[in-house]
Formats: sequence, structure tokens, C-alpha cells
Amino acid sequence: MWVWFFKLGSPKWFYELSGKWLPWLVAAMVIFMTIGLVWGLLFLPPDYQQGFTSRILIVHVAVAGTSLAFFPLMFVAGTITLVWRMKLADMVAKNAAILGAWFSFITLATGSLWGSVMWGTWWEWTDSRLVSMLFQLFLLLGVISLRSALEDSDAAAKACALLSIVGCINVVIIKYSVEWWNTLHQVSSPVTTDTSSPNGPEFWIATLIMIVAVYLFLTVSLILSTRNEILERERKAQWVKDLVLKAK
Amino acid sequence: MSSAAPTASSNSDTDTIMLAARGLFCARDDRVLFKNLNFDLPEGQVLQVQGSNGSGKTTLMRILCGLNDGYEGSIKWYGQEIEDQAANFFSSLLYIGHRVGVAKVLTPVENLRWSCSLKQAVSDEEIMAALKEVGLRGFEESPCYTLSAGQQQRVSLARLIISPASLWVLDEPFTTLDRKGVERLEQILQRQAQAGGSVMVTTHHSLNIPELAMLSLG
Amino acid sequence: MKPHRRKKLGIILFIAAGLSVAVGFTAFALKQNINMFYTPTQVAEGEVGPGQHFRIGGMVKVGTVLGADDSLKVNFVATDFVSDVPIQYEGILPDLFREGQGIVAEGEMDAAGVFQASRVLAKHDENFMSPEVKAALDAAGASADNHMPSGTN
Amino acid sequence: MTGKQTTTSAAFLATLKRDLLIAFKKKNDIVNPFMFFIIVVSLFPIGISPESDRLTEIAAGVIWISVLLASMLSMDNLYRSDFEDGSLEQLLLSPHPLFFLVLAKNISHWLVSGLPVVLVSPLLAYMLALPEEAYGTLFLSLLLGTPIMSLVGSIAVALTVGLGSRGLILAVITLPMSVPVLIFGTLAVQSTLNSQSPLGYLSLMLVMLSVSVSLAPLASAAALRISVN
Repeated sequence: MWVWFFKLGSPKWFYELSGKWLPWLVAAMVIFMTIGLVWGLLFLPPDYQQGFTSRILIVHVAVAGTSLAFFPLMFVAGTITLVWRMKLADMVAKNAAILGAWFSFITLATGSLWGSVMWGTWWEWTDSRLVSMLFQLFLLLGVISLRSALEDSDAAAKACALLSIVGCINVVIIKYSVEWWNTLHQVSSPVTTDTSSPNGPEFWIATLIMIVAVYLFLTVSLILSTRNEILERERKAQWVKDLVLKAK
Repeated sequence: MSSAAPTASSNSDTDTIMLAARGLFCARDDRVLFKNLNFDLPEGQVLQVQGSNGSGKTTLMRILCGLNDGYEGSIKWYGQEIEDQAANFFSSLLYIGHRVGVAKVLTPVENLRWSCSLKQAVSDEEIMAALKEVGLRGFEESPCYTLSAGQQQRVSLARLIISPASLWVLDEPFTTLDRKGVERLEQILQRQAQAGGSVMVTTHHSLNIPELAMLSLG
Repeated sequence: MKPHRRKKLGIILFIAAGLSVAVGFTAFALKQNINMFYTPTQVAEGEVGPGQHFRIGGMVKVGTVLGADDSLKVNFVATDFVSDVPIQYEGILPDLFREGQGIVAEGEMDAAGVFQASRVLAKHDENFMSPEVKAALDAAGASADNHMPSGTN
Repeated sequence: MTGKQTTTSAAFLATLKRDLLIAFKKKNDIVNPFMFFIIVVSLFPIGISPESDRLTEIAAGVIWISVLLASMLSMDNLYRSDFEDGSLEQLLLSPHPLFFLVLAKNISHWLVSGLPVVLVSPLLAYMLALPEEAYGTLFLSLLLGTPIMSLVGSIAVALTVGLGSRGLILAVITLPMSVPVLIFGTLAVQSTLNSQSPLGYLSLMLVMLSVSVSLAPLASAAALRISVN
């Protein structure tokens, strides 16, 4: 297991392995994305309360769910960077921060698009998820700006790793405190309604497909950007030179 | 966890040497500063590190002190990796870098009281005596921003007199000193070597110390 | 014990002590019954002082919503199926405001015992249901709600 | 090694004393953030409304946000001059755990920048027309909250201490992290105004304080080692 772990730490090995996996991942992503988007946005029956607006939710829920994965991902990558000094973990973390910021932004955008119809307002401070997502975005932007401010790449790697770990703990605390601050959005109602009724299965299946699709998209973009990062940072290594020569 | 007892390893030749570096490699942002660097620093020696500007002298000094961990290779303190016994190593180490560690708003006495008490208990009499020895008599209670760069350097060098540390790592300690100061510092270094301690020092001066050894970088 | 081991132990004990204090006070805090709104029963039992600005959370009682024709004034009753509190509000109600829905209203009680709301927030259902499913459920009488599917909005 | 090596608590006290001494000698670094705090608070009635009803409503939030901003300004001094004159390297090379030395620096920072703000809070509460029954809660929430800010902010300062031009990066990193403190600090005061018990919120702040006392110095120490590298 450890052999595998340290092998993965080698950028060259990762580059070669991810090169083999990439076509399959892209194919799976395209299939899931097409099914999810076409079905979810065009054919899904309207919700009894929310009407066709609920279709935005299919995208929103999937993106939002995925964007919650970034800080845990960066937490793990940061720990690996600090403990094992693995360069690959830092390359992943660097791109994860940027992607995470985009995902958080899209979550906010689709969320407020939905909110603009359902609540009649683009932004609602009483919605704890919107607010904690906003602060997650701020924290990610903090990590990104710290990296761009530090010149020495080794110091930047470690500093960002530490900040991601602290940030991850913080995101959890912020999430709970914001929810406490305003228990309104989709948390249990003050008076429990009889919600034992079955959910429309289509919604869940469509959402599930979209979640898989978005996770695949995340994986593919992370792999692609990490591969770029590898070539950039290892440009002086022999295997990268060989690769470039072969491509010519 | 590694035990405190000496490990039965193959390189027992380094077990009795105060500081032994083997196969040091350091690169900063793709530029190799040094590679496969080996040296020993036994007790009672002053090791002068030489090299042109940018050859990695300062980096080497900081690596030895554990301030910089961007290196590969092994550094052993009496046969044990310094990372495994940091607290032990730090209490025997005294480092003075380019930035001498003298707060400008504090007086020399206040500065020394703090920086020495990080390592060992120190009395005001000892501090006064040390300041006198480095030629700062009369400046004990003036804020350090009123002192010249050379005088601030002397404040930090007063720690050498107080400190019982057996290993001194001094990065360019001579730069701002006048001729008399240089001579005095040479004497202090020599005294340390004769007492069985050792010194690692970077400077472009040619030192006049019998216990001197050289290490060239780049 | 080696001195440096003892120092490490010192840090660990310090952290452990700090964290156990944290756990202890979390337990204490959770007992403190922090609630952001009062239920109608709590209001009926007089837990809220006069003139106090607070939030009330409940269900819009079916058949109680009365809107004025010439203004945005609306009256309704919030209930937790034990007690009722009449609420008066002037303004645009949120989209999800319906009879039988959970709401949170912010404001204070007036002298007549009517809750004068300065803000009304609707909670939407945790579940998404298609109109067909909903209709089927209504037909089977499985739900207490009795409003019509809302179509597109 | 000699027999006269100091104990960790002696090194802790020496560091605490030294930082207090420096603060005492560089009064500007302490007075300016404090003045900033007072001035920002007094701008709100002018910018928003002089009506006491409105002021009551926003008082807790205004005071808390001003505290956040002012503490960020004062945070800057925490490691900056030590980094520039090399004292930080000496701190890192101490045989004593950096954890406790960092804690000493944080405590001293709080004593000179956090505590004055706490002490002056009743006056500002009066200026912002906060009802008297909420003074105590505001005072306690600030007493618990400002050390959290010092401890958590210390991590960000330690991470950025090596940067030549930091600009506002410290704010970008620290301010989002202070959201929980802001929430519970203001909620405690709000709940007192609503004649509810603030004990729950205050004890949650105590939880955050004990967690940050035990974990934040660990992160600050690691951050300092990274920055000095």
C-alpha cells in the first residue's frame, strides 16, 4: 500500500497513469453530463410546489454538493504536503483551490438564480447555505492570493497547505455557526409537517446522475490542470524533455 | 519513535563527532546550490565556510541550525540526526545570522535578558560583564536604535560570552565590526575552540586562529 | 524521562486540557436551549415579554389567510397544532407562502394580542414532489395539505 | 549543556515580559489601532442614523466589526519587527516548545490590544445607545472573543510575515475566519436585548476560545517555521 502511495507521489508516474485513464473518464463524463443535462433540464416533470424552476436545482445541487468536497480534498493534500513533502499533492492542491473557487461561484450563481424565482430575491442573507458558501469562496480566494503572494514555490506550497488545513476546520465551524445564526434554509421546520410522503424518484435519479457527472468533471479538470502543472514544474526533467521531443 | 540511546548503525565513525554532514544537497527553485557536500566539525575546531556570493553559505548555515529544511542528506549531532533531538541540539547551539536578533526599541541589557533566557538562566551581572567585554560599556541602557550597526552586532556577540553553547553558527559576524572588534571576536572564537567547543563561521576575512579549518562552497 | 520528551508531553497535556474544557462547555451550551424562534405555544404560555422583538415559527393554519383588497395587508394564523397566534403583516409575501406551509415571522405582539410582523419568511419543503405524485397523495388523503399544484412560476 | 538551562515557564515569562516591554516602548503601535477602533465606531451614527432606536439595533454589530478591523491592524506588529531584526530566528531556535513561546506572544498582544478594547466597550455601548442590561453581555462577549481573534489572526500573520508587500492579504485571509466569533458575539448581545439568556452563546464562545488556545499556537508555530525557512 505504501509503495503505491509513494509511487503516486512521483509526478512522472502520475502523468503516465492519468494519461491512460483520461479518455475513459472523459467519455464517462460526457455520457453522464449529456443524460443529466438533457433529461434534467428539458424533460423532468415540474415539482408540485416549485414548478419548472426546480430544474435549476438539478444543476445547483450537483455543483453545490461537489464544491463541498474541495476543502476536505485540500485538507488531505495539505497534510500530505506537510508530512510527506509530496510535490504532487501540492500541484493538486493549487489547482483544487482555483477550481473550488469557480465551483463555489457557480453554486452561488445557480443558487441565486433559483432564489430569484422562488424567493423573489437574488440574494438572501437568511439562507445559511448561501452565506456559508460565500465565506467558503472567500477562504478559497484567500488561499489563492496567499499562493500568488509568496514567491518561493516551496514556501508557498507549505504555507498554502497549512492555510488549507486551518481553512477546512474553519469552513466547518462557519457552516455550523451560520446555520445556527439562521436556521431557515431546508433545515427542519419549526413545526414538523408530515413529510413521510415518497419523493419523486425522477428528481433523485436525475440529481444523482448530475452529481456523478459533476464529480467526473471535477476529476477530469483536476487531472488536466495537474498534468499541465507537472509539465511546467518538471520542465527541466529528462522525461519531460523526451516527451516533448516525441510529440514533435 | 527513535530511542535516545545511540543507534547501532553502520556509520559508527560519525558517532563521536560533534557535527557530521553527509551528502547534503540543496536546490532553490531549480538552481542547485550544493550537492554531495560532506564535512565534519569535531570539538575544538573553527570551521570557516568560504564561497563566492550566492554559493549557498547562508543557506548552509540555516540548514545546520534547522531553520531551513529544504535539503536532502544527513546531519548528525554526536551520531544522531538533529531532527530527532531538536530540543537537545538547540540547547547546545547558538546562531547569529545576518539579522542579529536585536530589537531596536529595547536596550542591550533588555535584549540580552530575553535572548539568553530562551536558553539558560542569566543574571544581570553576567550581562553587564559581557557588554563590557564587547566594548559597550556606557551603552547598556540606551535603546538599540541609537547604536550603530557595528554596536548592534556587538550586542549580539555579547551572547557568545554569556552562552555555554558548545556549537556556534555565525553568519558573517565580522561585516560591521571595526578592526579592534574583529580582533576581539577572533579571540573569543579561539577561546571557544580551546574550551572544546566548536564554531562554524562564514566570512571573507582571513582569520588568524590556529584551530581553523576551511570548507569551500561553489 | 528525557527533558525533550517531557516538553512534548507538556504540549500534549495542555492541548488535551484545552480540548476537554471545550467539550465540557459544548455540553453546557447545548443544554442552554438556544432557539431562534418561539413556537405559538411558547407565546401563548407567556414566555415572551411585552414589547419584545422576537421570531415566531409555525405553520400557516389552513383557511385563515385573509388579504385586504386595497392594500398589501394580510392576516393569518400561525399554529403548532396546540396553540394559535394571529399574525398581521403588510408587504409582499414570499413565493412559497401558502396555507399549510411552515413560516417564520419576525416582529412583536401588540396590545390586542396580534403579532405585528415586520418580516415573513417561508420555509420550503425538504422534498421535491412532482404534481402527479402530489395529486395521488392528496387523493389517498395521505397529506394534511389541501392546496392545488402551483404549476409554473 | 549546563545545569542552568531555563525551564519552559521561565522562557514563557521572559517572552511575555519582553513583548509587553516592547509594546510599552512603541506606544504608537498600540494607540493607533485603538484610536482607529474608537473613530470607526463613532462614524457609524453619522453614516447610518443618529436615532437611538436604530443605533441600539446595530450597536453590537458595529462594535464587533470595528474590533475585527482594529485587531487586524494591530496584528501586523505581532511578528513583523521580530522577523525583520532576527529575533524570530532566535525564538525558533529556542530549545523550548515554540508552542508556548507563541502563546506568550499572543497573550501579550491580547493584553495590549484586545483588553483595552474590552475595557472601553461600555463607553462605546453608551454612545451607540445600547440598553444598559446588555453592557455586561457585550463586555463578556468581547472578553471571550478578542483573544480568539488574536490567536487565529496570529496564524495568518505568521504565514504572511515573510512577504515584502503584504497589502491587504492579511485581511483577505483573516476576516472570513472571524465569522463565527462575529456571529456568536452579536447573537449573545441580541439575545440579551430580546430578554433571553446569552449563556448559551457565551459558553460557545468559551468553547471556541479553549479550542483556539489549544490548537492555534500549534498552527502559528508551524506557520512561523514555514515563513522563516
